[in-house]
Amino acid sequence: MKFTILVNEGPYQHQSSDSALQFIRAALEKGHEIFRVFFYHDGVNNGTRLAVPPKDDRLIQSEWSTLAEEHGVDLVICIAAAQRRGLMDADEAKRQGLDANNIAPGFRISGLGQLIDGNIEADRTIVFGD
Amino acid sequence: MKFTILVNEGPYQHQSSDSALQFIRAALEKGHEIFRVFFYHDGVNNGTRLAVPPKDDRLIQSEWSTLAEEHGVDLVICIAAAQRRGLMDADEAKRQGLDANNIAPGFRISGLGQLIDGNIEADRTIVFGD
Amino acid sequence: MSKKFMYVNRKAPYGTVYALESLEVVLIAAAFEQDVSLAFIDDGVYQIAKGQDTKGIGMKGFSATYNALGDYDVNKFYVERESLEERGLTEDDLMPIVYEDENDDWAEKPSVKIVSRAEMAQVLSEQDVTLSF
Amino acid sequence: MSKKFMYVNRKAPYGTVYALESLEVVLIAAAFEQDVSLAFIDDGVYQIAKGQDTKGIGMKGFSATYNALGDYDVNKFYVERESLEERGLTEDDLMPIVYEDENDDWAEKPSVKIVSRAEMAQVLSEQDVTLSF
Amino acid sequence: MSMLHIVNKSPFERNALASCLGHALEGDSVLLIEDAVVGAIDGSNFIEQIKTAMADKSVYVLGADLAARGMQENRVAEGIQIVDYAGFVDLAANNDKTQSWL
Amino acid sequence: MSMLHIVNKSPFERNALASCLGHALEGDSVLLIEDAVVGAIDGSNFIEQIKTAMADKSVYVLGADLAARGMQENRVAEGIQIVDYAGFVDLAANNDKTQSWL
Repeated sequence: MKFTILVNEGPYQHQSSDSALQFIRAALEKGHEIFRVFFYHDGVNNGTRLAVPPKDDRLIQSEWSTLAEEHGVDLVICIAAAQRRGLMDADEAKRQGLDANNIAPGFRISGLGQLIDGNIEADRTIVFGD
Repeated sequence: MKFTILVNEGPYQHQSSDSALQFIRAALEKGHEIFRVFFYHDGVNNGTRLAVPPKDDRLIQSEWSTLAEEHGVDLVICIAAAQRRGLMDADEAKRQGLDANNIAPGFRISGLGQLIDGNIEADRTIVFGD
Repeated sequence: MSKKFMYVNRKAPYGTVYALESLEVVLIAAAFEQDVSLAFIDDGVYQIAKGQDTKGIGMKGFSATYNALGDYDVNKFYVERESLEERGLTEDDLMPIVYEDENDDWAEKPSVKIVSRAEMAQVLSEQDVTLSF
Repeated sequence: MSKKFMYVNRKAPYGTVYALESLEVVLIAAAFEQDVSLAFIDDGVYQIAKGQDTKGIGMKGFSATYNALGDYDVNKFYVERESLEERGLTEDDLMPIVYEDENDDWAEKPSVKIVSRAEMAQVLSEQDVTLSF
Repeated sequence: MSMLHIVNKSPFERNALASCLGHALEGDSVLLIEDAVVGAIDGSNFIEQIKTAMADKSVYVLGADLAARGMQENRVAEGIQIVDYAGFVDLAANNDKTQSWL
Repeated sequence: MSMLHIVNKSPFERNALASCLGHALEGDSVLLIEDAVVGAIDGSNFIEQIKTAMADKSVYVLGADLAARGMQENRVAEGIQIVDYAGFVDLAANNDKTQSWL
């Protein structure tokens, strides 16, 4: 079965990122397909590569990158939500005249159409948020 | 009267940044002193310079920088909360071996002691959050 | 492939960004030519309250956008009667959101349908994709 | 200058980061030699529930830290009786948090004091700085 | 030694205002801001709790947040005082301390 | 055409679970995750509403979230089924659709 996952909150502040990661790993283990993970609202903050949490804690942002690398999961950050909150890839930073970018490996920035497309293509959409 | 302000949520997602800004401007207008604004939890995300919201919307992060520039308000971001969430200044980024930083002008990154110190020095502490 | 999309709005506007960013999704969904409905439950009814004036809080108001949704064939606004009543509100407190019915000589019709909680439960159960923010 | 600091905890742990990051503030406040109290109201009582096991959710547990606070002279844990009762909990569900009383030959004493809602209101009113997250 | 209690959540969505009213003391002030302003509307299910509290406490609501949510000032229950941000600052200064019920 | 309702907020803090139970239909399933697991504890003020719902709906609770909050499985009210993340996935797959009550 194909799942699209929507993540509406940033890492650490709410458990939603952790719950989504656990759900996705369990789904992959059972042989399901994760069609797409879409990050909206503060969820875009999952995609930063500048996080350095305490050594004895999990690094949520890296866990997403690992998921993309090992399972080819499509991690899409909403561009409008990202612009409000300061999550940038190299192209978008350049286009906006900014001097830095902060996106983590495995994430891509795109439009809300990618969410709707994911909802249409997947058998189920599961929403994690506050 | 001296106020210390604590902001616990990031910009846009919750109204807390907007409310805090309105409170601070009204307090300054009345001749009160803002001893410090401390950003904790997702509040640290107020301090990014990479945000580019729609042209017809407010740019909350810049409003903070303006406040620091025009009124000398001390804007302090909690280092531990910032590390979890990927908010970095040049020094801290270098120390952590990161290739970029994203802090906005007027903010500084420091420890939680700055919050307690602010609570002790100010006549009132006002908390804005979720 | 067309699916029935339901956007469930249960939170007041402006205190959080969910109402605004939910609306941005609805606008995009409409462009995908899906069957789109909106549910206003609990404090969500405040999203379509009339007379919203955001000057004082320094934020951009976006309530006019709900009225523009009719042009994108988004004209099913289900509002829960019990949610209004619990808050001391009536239908008169809501914006008069309308659309032009292309199957009825472009007659102007109301987009808002007030339903009971039981009817809302039924509407929610008939969707393919339910998004909540 | 010493002030009376109260940390009000009203949310369950792990669903949000507030409990953990609140604890980090308490540890720092203790180093400033202020008079520090903690209030556990509403779902906040779950922060000091015993037997917390976070392996299954992949998060770091931090409940042991509450027990270490006694070493920093943080030993006033006010827990609201009504909040426990509403949740089907009793004092037996809480961790046995203790401190050593330097004024009583280092005798081990309980840090947790169960108070009524009325008593809690009184305690809250006696503080100089009240922080809630 | 009066306290200003600040509540920013709708009493229909969260227990913050109920918890606040359960702990505020005689002579205290309660200010409703952000989404909490919907608790001030007359005829709502929650208004009796606020009226009870007003027997010995003062209740305020931030006008700018009311207007944003489409509520005219005449919708506010009698006895609740409407303030602007300057009034919010005064309340914070004139009470001895503050507590935000987050 | 059954629905899986997912609730992640404590029923003592927010109205999400109450609103969910007011809209779930016969044959639906309700899964409590994250802070919502505290609603499954026997003897709590909220448990009667859940027991009423169980007359014609199934209620589940995520075991990992229970354990994190210090609650042993024997504290869960009778009739509520404890699942792990794999069980969460099965519930999502075996119901026709899902709704998160955020």
